[in-house]
Amino acid sequence: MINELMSILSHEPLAEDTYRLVLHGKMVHEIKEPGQFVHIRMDGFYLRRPVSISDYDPLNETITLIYKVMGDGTEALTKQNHSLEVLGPLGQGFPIDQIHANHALLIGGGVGVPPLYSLAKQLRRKGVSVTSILGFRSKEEAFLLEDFEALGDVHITTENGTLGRCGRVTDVLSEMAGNCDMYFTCGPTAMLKAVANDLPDTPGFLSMEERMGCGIGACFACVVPSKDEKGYKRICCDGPVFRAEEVVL
Amino acid sequence: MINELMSILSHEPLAEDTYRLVLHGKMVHEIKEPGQFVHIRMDGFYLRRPVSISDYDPLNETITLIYKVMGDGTEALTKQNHSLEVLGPLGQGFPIDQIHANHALLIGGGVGVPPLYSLAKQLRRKGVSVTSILGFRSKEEAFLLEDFEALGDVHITTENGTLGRCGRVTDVLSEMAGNCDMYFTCGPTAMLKAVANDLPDTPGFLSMEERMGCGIGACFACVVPSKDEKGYKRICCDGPVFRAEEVVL
Amino acid sequence: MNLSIKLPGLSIKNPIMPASGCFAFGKEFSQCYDLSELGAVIMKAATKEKRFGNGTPRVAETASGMLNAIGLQNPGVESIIRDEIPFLKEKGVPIMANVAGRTVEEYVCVTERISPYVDAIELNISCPNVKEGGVQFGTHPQLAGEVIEQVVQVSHVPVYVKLSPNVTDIVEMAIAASQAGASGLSMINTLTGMKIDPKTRTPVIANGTGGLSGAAIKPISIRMIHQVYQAVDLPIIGMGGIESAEDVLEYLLAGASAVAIGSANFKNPFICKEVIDHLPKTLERYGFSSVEQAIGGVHHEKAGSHLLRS
Amino acid sequence: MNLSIKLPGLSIKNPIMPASGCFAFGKEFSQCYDLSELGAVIMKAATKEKRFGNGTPRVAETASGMLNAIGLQNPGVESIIRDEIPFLKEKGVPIMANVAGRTVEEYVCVTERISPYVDAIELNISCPNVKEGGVQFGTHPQLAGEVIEQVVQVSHVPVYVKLSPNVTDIVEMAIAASQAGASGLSMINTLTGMKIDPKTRTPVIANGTGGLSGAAIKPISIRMIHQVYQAVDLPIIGMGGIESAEDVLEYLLAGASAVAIGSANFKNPFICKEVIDHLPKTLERYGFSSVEQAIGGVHHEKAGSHLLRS
Ligand SMILES: Cc1cc2nc3c(=O)[nH]c(=O)nc-3n(C[C@H](O)[C@H](O)[C@H](O)COP(=O)(O)OP(=O)(O)OC[C@H]3O[C@@H](n4cnc5c(N)ncnc54)[C@H](O)[C@@H]3O)c2cc1C
Ligand SMILES: Cc1cc2nc3c(=O)[nH]c(=O)nc-3n(C[C@H](O)[C@H](O)[C@H](O)COP(=O)(O)OP(=O)(O)OC[C@H]3O[C@@H](n4cnc5c(N)ncnc54)[C@H](O)[C@@H]3O)c2cc1C
Ligand SMILES: Cc1cc2nc3c(=O)[nH]c(=O)nc-3n(C[C@H](O)[C@H](O)[C@H](O)COP(=O)(O)O)c2cc1C
Ligand SMILES: Cc1cc2nc3c(=O)[nH]c(=O)nc-3n(C[C@H](O)[C@H](O)[C@H](O)COP(=O)(O)O)c2cc1C
Ligand code: FES
Ligand code: FES
Repeated sequence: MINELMSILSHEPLAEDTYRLVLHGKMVHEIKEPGQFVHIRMDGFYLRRPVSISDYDPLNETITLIYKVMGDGTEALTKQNHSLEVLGPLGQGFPIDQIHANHALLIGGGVGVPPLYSLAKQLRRKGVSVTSILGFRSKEEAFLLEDFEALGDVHITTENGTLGRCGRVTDVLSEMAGNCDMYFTCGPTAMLKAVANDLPDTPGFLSMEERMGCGIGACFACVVPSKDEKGYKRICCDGPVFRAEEVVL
Repeated sequence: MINELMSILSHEPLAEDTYRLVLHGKMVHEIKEPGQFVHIRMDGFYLRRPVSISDYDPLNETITLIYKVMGDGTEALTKQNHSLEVLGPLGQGFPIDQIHANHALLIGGGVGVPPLYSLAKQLRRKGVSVTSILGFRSKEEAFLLEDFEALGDVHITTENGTLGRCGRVTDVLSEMAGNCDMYFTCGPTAMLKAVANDLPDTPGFLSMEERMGCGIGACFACVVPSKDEKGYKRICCDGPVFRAEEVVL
Repeated sequence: MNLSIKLPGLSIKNPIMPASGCFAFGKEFSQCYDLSELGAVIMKAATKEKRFGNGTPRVAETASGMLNAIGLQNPGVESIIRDEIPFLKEKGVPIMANVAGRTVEEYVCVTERISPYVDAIELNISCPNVKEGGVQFGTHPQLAGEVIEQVVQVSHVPVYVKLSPNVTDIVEMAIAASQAGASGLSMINTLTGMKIDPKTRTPVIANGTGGLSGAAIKPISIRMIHQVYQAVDLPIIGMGGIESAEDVLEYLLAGASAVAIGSANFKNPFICKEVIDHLPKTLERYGFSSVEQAIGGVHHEKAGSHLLRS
Repeated sequence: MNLSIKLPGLSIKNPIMPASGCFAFGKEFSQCYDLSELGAVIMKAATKEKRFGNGTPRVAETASGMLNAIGLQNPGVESIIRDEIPFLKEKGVPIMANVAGRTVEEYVCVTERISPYVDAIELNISCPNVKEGGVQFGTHPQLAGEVIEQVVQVSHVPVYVKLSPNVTDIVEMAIAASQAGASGLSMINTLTGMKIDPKTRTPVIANGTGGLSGAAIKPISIRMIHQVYQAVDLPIIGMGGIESAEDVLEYLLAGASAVAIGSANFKNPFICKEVIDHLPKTLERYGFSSVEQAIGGVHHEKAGSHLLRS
């Protein structure tokens, strides 16, 4: 974990209210696995903003983030073009080295899609087949479709039906579930819960979100109840990725 | 009085910790007289910063400010290069139209010098002779010397003796006083007081400083006791320029 | 969008007013916009005699806020009636008079004199910046009750009591005000604070302490209004750090029926008008069709619909 | 530059400590720097049994500050003694244990258990985020006195009482602590606040209210320390919004003998070390040759040397 002033290599709109941000710096060398995140500090905001690492490239020393404007902080982020103070990499991602699967199902909702991208690439590199279900509110807000298509089958849902199936990711889940022997999902907690309920017998990993203070495990802002004796997990450092059976949603 | 997003035409160091800032905008057309000031807003600072108008040019629509870094706000100001939110012009300056004098003595201390510059130019334009006493802490902090020299005699004092007379403006005041029939002074309150005491029989104008809230007369933050029945003046709107006999220093 | 609201003494076309002490008597801001755009104007505190106030510096900057210790400088109630109120009357804007004093008698006397000329009284028992009078009334429920009762008796118009946040139990103060006959509450005045200049090793403010205002205090004010709304059946004028129409909505939801904007006028002298202009769109964006509808909204909302969880 | 300071139970090489609840038990921050650089570590609150704390969200952002309602989540005193303290001991940094409870008995029991393993106790009678216990002790001088007295009796080490700023009269609370046998004071805990999300029409924090911390509250803390320093002869650990060595100096001048840095650790996990590194130069720049010399400086300074006026 380091706190680095990273330079901004590119920063461009990717979809409605959604931006892709490419950062350059040494931090990339500390990334252990896909699904980790960074904590971004900006002038005028008291708390940092957690954003998942969507992709990273140690050779070129770049980290790619994809984020959506949700409030004042992400709005202000869109105006940054020079450099950014970034703390990271943080948390436990998808344990790619320990994963043994033949066919992985990836389920992403909205800004839950980004961390799955680097996961998808690494799964493919391990020889795992990848099917993705990506849910968005509308066609305008959809992104990374071609990137995921290059890695396997992709099923799109939109809430307003402007692209793919009209509805939510869970509406197509049952049709896909049979083919896969492991799933990976990231999105709003309600979606994670629905996915986990729909796939009770498939081993799966969830990437969770919660409002954070420190981002490093010291303030207990980001806890989620867990099934172990301790009774809780900190999303920022024990997660954000958990095995589905570890946490109580 | 308008609140204008003024563009920054130039912004450069002028002396140690001292900067010249040239702003472009419509505000210049509302300036009535030299010695008025503007109130600058910057992100991250709750209060605006008052800065005197040092020079202005209606033809080119520019306003020139000269300021010294005194704390966090002026420090942050040095980093602005694009535009600035400026409220102004504010206050009552030197009543140039009503001034009838032959030989004016201008006494400026540190960042009290800037507002005297535009005054000096306008006095000369009216045919008034100008002698200036400019006091600085050191040679490195001195500025506008040649500009004032182009308009009349200039006497410099520095506290450490690195330029001109070693000492304070009041140390040369007595020698000059005889020649002038009106004086104009701007600087720390202690200096204004000393000057006014040394020139009891000469009509004079003082430009004052005080910490400000609103800058427009509504909060009563910037009062100075006065000799009239009301008992006080607001520096931001009744001043910053006062006749020496109006206020109690 | 219906922005109007009916409060005791005040039928106002929108819920936005400048806060006392941050707007003097309106003349300066009338250079910025037409004062009749405002819901009402709350004037600078009036005392019986004119007061010069504290020494300078009287203001200091803090993180997202400021300290002030003006010390109730004002020209005295007679001068306000004679020289200031006519200007505001002419503008056609409802007027609230902020009344201060050192003694119960002074509060009573000022109210007696000024109330015939205004639409409502804001009883300032909460100014932290004067040595005597003012804040002790605002921190003891019994003392508060006494002065309020007497003021209410002589006032020709409804009396709003301006509460101090510098108390252990704001609800107790609100109940005291209610029982003493107040028609409404104004919440909150400033929190007592201090800033020290390491260069001079003295407090920046000549008075030593000053009142903290601005965005920094908004969470405290929202919490207090939320508490008081549940406990007392009086309309609340909310204030503390309001800088946007979103902030106004937050106050309405917490339980305020109208709001006042104070220090933000110094940042941006056009703020009151800008907030009024933005208010209809902001209410609409969050699903409200009037100001009325938003008042106390958080108390009526059922839990469980939290965005983060949905 | 001599940064060291001697306080009851704590002989510390510099006056900087992380504040309770913002540093857990140090493990996370030991990835950032060597904990032995710190003056001391104040641990997260300990209760008798393990506590899960409040629902989430537990934090919200405010202007120059934040709200939190963690709810004293902690693994319980036995686990802290067994699993956490040894790590800090190994680092060689003085330890202060923050003790919380629902009842006098719980405070006493936790203190009895934990005090043999630490250098000082910080008695937390000021947590605004738990429904029972905690804050009522911190707002009533008599209740405070009772719990302090009993805790002091069983403690093996000096007891610092952490005061709540949510009171009318902080001096009264400080005096109560002093009379009950406290060896020092910790000032201040958070101010109770609330933030409402207009999208959901509910408080952002699941608990409703939360404690306000950060730069926003610094002027209030400085004021309270300034008041208490004059009234009570106990060393004060100052906290609230410290983000720089200048801020530390402001606290020392107001009357603190040492300081704690809380929320700023979240902005910048290296903050404690950075402030320690900057402190000598900062003291020097303002003419001090030791930490000791700056303590209470504003009380010793004669007025009249104000920068603006010179
Ligand atoms: C581990 C993790 C990874 C994330 N990855 C991404 C990503 O890759 N792309 C993306 O667009 N978003 C991601 N988010 C969500 C992102 O952090 C929020 O959208 C963002 O913080 C909102 O900030 P704001 O200032 O715009 O909103 P505001 O509502 O103004 O923020 C106010 C406060 O609430 C917090 N907050 C608000 N919404 C969330 C949220 N959903 N989760 C956590 N904190 C929140 C903010 O951080 C801030 O402290 C992630 C969140 C977490 C916890
Ligand atoms: C009418 C007027 C005209 C001025 N003209 C000039 C000028 O032409 N050039 C120049 O360099 N300076 C000028 N000043 C002084 C200038 O306003 C201060 O140096 C500046 O505000 C300091 O801000 P800061 O953030 O660097 O200091 P900080 O100490 O961080 O400021 C904290 C607060 O104190 C206020 N403050 C601090 N010092 C002063 C001061 N001397 N006067 C008023 N407020 C102060 C700031 O505005 C701010 O609100 C003028 C002041 C006034 C009142
Ligand atoms: C400079 C200044 C002067 C004030 N004078 C008064 C006053 O005379 N009477 C009063 O009741 N409140 C006074 N207040 C308090 C404000 O009316 C308001 O309650 C407080 O500032 C909180 O609102 P804000 O955060 O929007 O400023 C004053 C505030 C400031 C900043
Ligand atoms: C997330 C968080 C958790 C806290 N937990 C505790 C605690 O367990 N015990 C305690 O006495 N104070 C606790 N506090 C209060 C801090 O120790 C400190 O008094 C307060 O935050 C003011 O300092 P700051 O502005 O530097 O954060 C907590 C504060 C925060 C922000
Ligand atoms: S955000 Fe602090 S523990 Fe997770
Ligand atoms: S600064 Fe407000 S009256 Fe002068």
